[in-house]
Amino acid sequence: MEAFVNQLPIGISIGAVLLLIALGLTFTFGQMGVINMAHGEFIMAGAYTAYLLQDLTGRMAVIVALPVAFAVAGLMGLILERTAIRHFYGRPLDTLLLTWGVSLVLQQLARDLFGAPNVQVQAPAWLQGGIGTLPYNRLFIFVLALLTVAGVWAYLNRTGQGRRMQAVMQNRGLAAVSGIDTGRVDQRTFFIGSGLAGVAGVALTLIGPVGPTLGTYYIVDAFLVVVAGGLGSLLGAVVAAAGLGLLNSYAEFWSDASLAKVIVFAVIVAFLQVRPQGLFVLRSRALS
Amino acid sequence: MNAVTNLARLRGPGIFAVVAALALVVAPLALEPFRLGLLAKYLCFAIVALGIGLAWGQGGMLTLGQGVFFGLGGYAMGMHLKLVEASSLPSSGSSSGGGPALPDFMVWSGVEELPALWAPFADPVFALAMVVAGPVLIATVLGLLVFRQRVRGAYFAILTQALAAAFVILLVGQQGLTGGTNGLTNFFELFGRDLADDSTQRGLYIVVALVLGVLYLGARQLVNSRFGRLLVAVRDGEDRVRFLGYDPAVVKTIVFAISAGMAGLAGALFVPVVGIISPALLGVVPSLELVVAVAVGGRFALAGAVLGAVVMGYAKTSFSEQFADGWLYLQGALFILVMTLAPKGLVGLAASAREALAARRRPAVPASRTVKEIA
Amino acid sequence: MLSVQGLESGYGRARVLFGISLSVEPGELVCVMGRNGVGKTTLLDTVMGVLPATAGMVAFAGEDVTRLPSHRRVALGMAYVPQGHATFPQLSVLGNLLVTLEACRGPREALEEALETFPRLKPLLKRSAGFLSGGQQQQLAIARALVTRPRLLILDEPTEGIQPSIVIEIEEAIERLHASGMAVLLVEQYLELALRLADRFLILDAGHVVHSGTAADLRQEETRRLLAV
Amino acid sequence: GGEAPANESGAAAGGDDTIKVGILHSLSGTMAISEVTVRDAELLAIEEINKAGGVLGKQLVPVVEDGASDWPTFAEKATKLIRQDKVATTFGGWTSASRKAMLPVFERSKALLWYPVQYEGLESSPYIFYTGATTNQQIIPGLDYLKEQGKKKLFLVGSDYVFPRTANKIIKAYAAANGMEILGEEYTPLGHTEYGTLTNKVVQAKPDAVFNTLNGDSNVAFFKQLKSAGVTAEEMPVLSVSVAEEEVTGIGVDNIAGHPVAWNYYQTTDTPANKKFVEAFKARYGAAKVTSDPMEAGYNAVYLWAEAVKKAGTVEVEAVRKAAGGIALERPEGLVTIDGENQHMYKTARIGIIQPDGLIKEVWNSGEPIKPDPYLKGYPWASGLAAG
Amino acid sequence: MSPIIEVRGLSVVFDGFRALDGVDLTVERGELRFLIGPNGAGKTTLIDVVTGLTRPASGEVLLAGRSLTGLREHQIVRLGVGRTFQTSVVFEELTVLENLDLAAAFRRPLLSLARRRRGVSETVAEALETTGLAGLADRPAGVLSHGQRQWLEIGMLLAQRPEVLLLDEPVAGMSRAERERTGELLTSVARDRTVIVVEHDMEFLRRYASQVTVLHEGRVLAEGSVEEVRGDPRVQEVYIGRRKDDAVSAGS
Ligand SMILES: Nc1ncnc2c1ncn2[C@@H]1O[C@H](COP(=O)(O)OP(=O)(O)OP(=O)(O)O)[C@@H](O)[C@H]1O
Ligand SMILES: Nc1ncnc2c1ncn2[C@@H]1O[C@H](COP(=O)(O)OP(=O)(O)OP(=O)(O)O)[C@@H](O)[C@H]1O
Ligand SMILES: [Mg+2]
Ligand SMILES: [Mg+2]
Repeated sequence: MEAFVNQLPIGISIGAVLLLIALGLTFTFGQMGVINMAHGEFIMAGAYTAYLLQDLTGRMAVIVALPVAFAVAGLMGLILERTAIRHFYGRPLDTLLLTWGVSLVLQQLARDLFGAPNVQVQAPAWLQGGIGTLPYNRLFIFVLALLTVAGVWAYLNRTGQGRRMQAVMQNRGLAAVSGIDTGRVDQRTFFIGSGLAGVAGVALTLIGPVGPTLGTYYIVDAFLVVVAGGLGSLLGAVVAAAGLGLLNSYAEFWSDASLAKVIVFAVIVAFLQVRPQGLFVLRSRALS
Repeated sequence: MNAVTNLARLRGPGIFAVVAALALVVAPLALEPFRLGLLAKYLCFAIVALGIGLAWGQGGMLTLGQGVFFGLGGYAMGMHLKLVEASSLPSSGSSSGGGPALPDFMVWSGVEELPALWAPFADPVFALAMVVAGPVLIATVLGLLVFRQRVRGAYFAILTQALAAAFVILLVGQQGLTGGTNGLTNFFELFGRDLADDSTQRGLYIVVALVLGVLYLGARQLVNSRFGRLLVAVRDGEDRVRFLGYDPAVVKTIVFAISAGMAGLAGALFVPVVGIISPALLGVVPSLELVVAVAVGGRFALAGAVLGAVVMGYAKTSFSEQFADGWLYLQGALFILVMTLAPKGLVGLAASAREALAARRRPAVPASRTVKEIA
Repeated sequence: MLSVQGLESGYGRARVLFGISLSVEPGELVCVMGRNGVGKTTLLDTVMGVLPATAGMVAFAGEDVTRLPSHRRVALGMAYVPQGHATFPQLSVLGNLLVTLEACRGPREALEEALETFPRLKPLLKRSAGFLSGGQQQQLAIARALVTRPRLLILDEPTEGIQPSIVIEIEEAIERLHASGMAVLLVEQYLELALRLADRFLILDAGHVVHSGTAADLRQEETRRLLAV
Repeated sequence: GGEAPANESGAAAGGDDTIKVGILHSLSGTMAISEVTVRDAELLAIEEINKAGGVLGKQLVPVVEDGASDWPTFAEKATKLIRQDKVATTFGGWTSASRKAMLPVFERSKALLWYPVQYEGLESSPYIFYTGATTNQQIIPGLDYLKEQGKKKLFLVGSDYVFPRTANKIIKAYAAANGMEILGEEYTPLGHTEYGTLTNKVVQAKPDAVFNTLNGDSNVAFFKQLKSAGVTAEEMPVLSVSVAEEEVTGIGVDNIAGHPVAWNYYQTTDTPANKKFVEAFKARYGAAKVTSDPMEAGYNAVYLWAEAVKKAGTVEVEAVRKAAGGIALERPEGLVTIDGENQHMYKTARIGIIQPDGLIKEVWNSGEPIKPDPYLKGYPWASGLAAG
Repeated sequence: MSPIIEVRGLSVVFDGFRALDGVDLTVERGELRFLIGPNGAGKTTLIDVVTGLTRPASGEVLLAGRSLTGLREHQIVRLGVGRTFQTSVVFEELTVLENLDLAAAFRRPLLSLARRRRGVSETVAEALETTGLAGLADRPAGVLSHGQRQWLEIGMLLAQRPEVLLLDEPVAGMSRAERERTGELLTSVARDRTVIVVEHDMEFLRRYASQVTVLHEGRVLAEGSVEEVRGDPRVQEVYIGRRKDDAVSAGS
């Protein structure tokens, strides 16, 4: 019982991490249908942003870096969208391979710029310590994830920009003849989606390694969250992230980390038997 | 006009014959053993690529977990070779001896008795059967589960990727059973022939090339058949296909299983050629690399898949010999360029170049004369 | 209002339109007719910038718009209802209308007006457009175009799949809009409807304008024959 | 990379005035981080030897290949070095898996490999020289140290692969023989970065010390998350055997300072040879660079081979093997002697504590070089480990 | 002998909205039945249920006395029920001929599909002829115009040779001449098979329909001959409507 209670905050905080890294995908994958394998490298870019800012801001880097990393990663996403991805709309599987190529290049670039070994981002002193099995830095990530979700939700559902984004995703041609500047919307979507990856990257410096391969550790999990949650569904992503987080933590507690990963995969396959399109499906009557 | 079409029709088999002659006769004579071994390795990958071309290019199933099936085939073969080696050699140095012969890694992993899973692999027939049957079985089960529930497109891709990740973790975790990260290595003989021998290696190469050729012809036949059209239809409109009276899940599962079987076979050939099978070969990255190779070659043509695998394999070897540090840049850049500038890959590029040439030539020559010239 | 000169376009290397010229004066309703596959949709798509013109010119309100992207043309006052019930399937009916309204920064009243034209959409406002019936989607599609309060309304077979009583309503709505001074470019297969509405018409065949004239001409046997072939 | 413009055949065996040697490490992929530094050290040694007149009057020409963190590639490149480049010997490898992949290639071609990293033992190939520590020169001394410190309850944490699993078997046998208790044994997949649950398990078990065989990036996540769970080095030291100077910066000195590590060499090791080595290394590659145990072992390998060649008077493999036994050199880590029987080195074990400046300070050593014992035949409590 | 199609008490509910509400419908063999009704009345939904695309909340559909409940789409097709879609869907990368050929081939055993197609089967040739697409046989279906696609769909349906044909607004977007061709085609098909057509074109209805069922808000509002139905004031009210000037009624 005690173990059960102790694992609960850990599971939720793993969920928060998953959610944070998957949120950006709600835009790029959920809205644009782009499977961005370079998402992990945008996360990495966010982490390195925090690392570089350290020289200016010292231990406050993690806070200051949040908006900066958003801008940096967002800008990278924007460039990627303009130079390559815009030729690929409507061909999600191709974007997967294209962006994988990009991710390889970005990793090598990071290696050349910052060196292969990991670097260190110092956490603010007030994030040391914690309550019970829940360290403050995990609490911080949890709160950050909540705030980001709220922001994303409001943006998608309460603003004209969000609505235009959905319109472009659903019917590009019609959007254009409805007066929507589809190019602008694409750019914005990509900027935000990638920017969110940057934010996640900053948060990850608190708990994980900061190095050129940082992104590769999270990318598969991030996509699993989106798949389990249902494409483009924010609520789905939240529930799936929490579910996977808890599943991960309890499976690891009662077996071991290797087996936990296998169990998670098996559960997802089983789950898709019941809910093939994920938890929350956006349906329509049209035949695909 | 007739002459033109006849010639065009001849071109396919013609190219095939030339390539076959090059691969089967010229290469074994011209290449030194080390290079021939490399070529054999690329051809193994080409077999996997052929399966990917079938499943993805024709069937729209982007499978990012082909390494799993490659691995199943490879391990089946590796287990057999290991057992042969263990029983033929008096266990060297380390082991205390006595009892049934154990593969070396089991000895240092503290396994005392041959696991039940291993025992039947001592039989070469069983091992060879499992090379194909294992992957096909798993692909069929997974395919039916997943396709019947209409999981497709990106979902399927991500799922297979996760499968590859989970499979590797499982393999690594069962060290006593699988050799862990090290995998299986240190093989001495294949069906009684010394693996280190150059002539064995040359024979292996010929076998690989023949298998690839036969599978290629088979796959082509499939693609050009009604089933191939059906497959394209499933790719482009799975839901509509149901209303034509076909079950898309069955169609997809069949093709997925075929591609898995090919990967398994390739894995089995790979083991004696390269001399090792390890989880590093089966994970997310190697699986993706093969898909990339298919895309580079041209996924919509089976020949493209094969070409892509060989070209990328060769590029990897030679680039990494020249400038190791830059290989990732090169691979990434090459890939971005191909995807943006030539989404149909090298084969597509060649086709459109030919078309462009023809288009430029056409206005200059009156139609009636073209026919005569060729005839 | 709209002036098209020597317009050519097509798909890849297959040319579909061969030097089409037409004009729509302010307040005029021009009807384009022709058999299946002659290039009517291609013509409208090219006028709206969905397809690029390979030759020729499109001018709207005295401005050369040949190279403008679609959304800029909308901003100038052109609205388009594409063929075949196009909507944003996962947005609600209201969302479909709102997104267009916001994109062209129109006043809220424009939305109310559009709903007045199609009162049957009112109870459906919250439903996802993708779940609507074919006819409901088509009504939504037209309403969506009206929200922009266009100066030129371009419609591709707007009555396709719509129940007779609403066809009448649509016809009356087009008539009203026309009467209020809106220019309309209409593709329509129903001869009777075209007859009642059009000031002028043109008949396409194989990417060429083969006939054009006033509504009165349309009643002539010869033109009828052209359409029947 | 550098294939020398030498003619194809038989340059290595002499004939002209150069000798080709192979260098085979991962220059790309996940292992590049570690292996590149070893390559650098080996190249430095070659340069130094060349400057001093070479070997047998011939200059050494390195042929560098990339193993790409991929085991079959190691086998492939090893084949290339031997068959195509005809190198006299090869220095290379880091992971056990890469060594296992190369082993049959070298054994069958009767060519030489010098392997520079501490490893799990239970191996002794006649065509490999092992210049890193085997288990009785690193793990057992580590345990001796913990025992001396009065640590009785241990928790074992490792990455899921051969070295940690073998190491932990030895640790368990040692613990059983020495009245120590193992409270838990956990493995995580390579590259794992989520240590919330594991930290929780460790904290709940309340061990006296943790024996850490995690690899690479996992160490970063583990130490960060351990730190934020409030674990301090005073109350629960974590003894690592795969964390060297290179890794400390990435983990963050904050997170790891005060924890012990077990190696045979530190940048701070106080020998005249080391002063020279560190200076030369920094001069060659930059003052910010640190030196570490595997680098030093790679550096040594080149010198030890050169010495054996000098003694044999030829680069011919069997002659070199025969000549190698008993060679003893003063190296940065102290006196290193080649054990002719199992081709491992006599090495001094050293325990260090990570300092706030990121360097490691030695706090304990074995006093004299320990005889290598890859099968732990000299340890009665370990009998049955090797045999299974 | 039981009627070929029998729908009993069929209800469909979407998120609380009743798209069909207790529909009963009986169609005899050899009938050409028209299904009309306002937009959103549930006509397409009814076809969706019969063909297995939508699961009903209650009620059932019988095909020649056999319940179709729980069968998957392709199984129902194999029992002899074919349909077209309101928005035509064809396989854009396959040629017109291949589209038709696939539609015709589903009864062959799976293994025989692995052989290459040789020549053009009679069924397919006939379908090509009937739909007037013979000239486009080797073009990919993706290049077809709206109306041409509509024809291809009809052709694929014919090539399937089903017992029961369900057509959802087959003549929408067709020119007058083509409507006539379609009408005659359907009449001839209905001689030995059963055809159910959803249509809004009253002119078309008047010329080719005998039996008409009117759906309204998910229920059957009226059933009978064209004249009866057109005369029904309720039908006029909800469906046909009247012009302001009252001079001409729609579609005539
Ligand atoms: N995407 C495309 N690619 C190639 N050719 C096309 C494409 N779309 C249409 N076509 C061809 O262009 C011609 C004109 O098509 P268009 O859609 O403009 O016809 P339409 O007059 O609108 O016909 P309908 O009345 O059936 O809607 C047709 O012959 C068609 O085959
Ligand atoms: N999945 C769904 N979710 C919610 N409502 C739905 C769904 N599918 C259909 N509807 C609603 O059910 C009603 C019936 O739709 P249906 O498509 O059957 O009408 P129809 O008679 O074919 O109309 P039309 O002639 O316009 O095509 C419509 O009001 C539609 O909005
Ligand atoms: Mg059209
Ligand atoms: Mg309908």
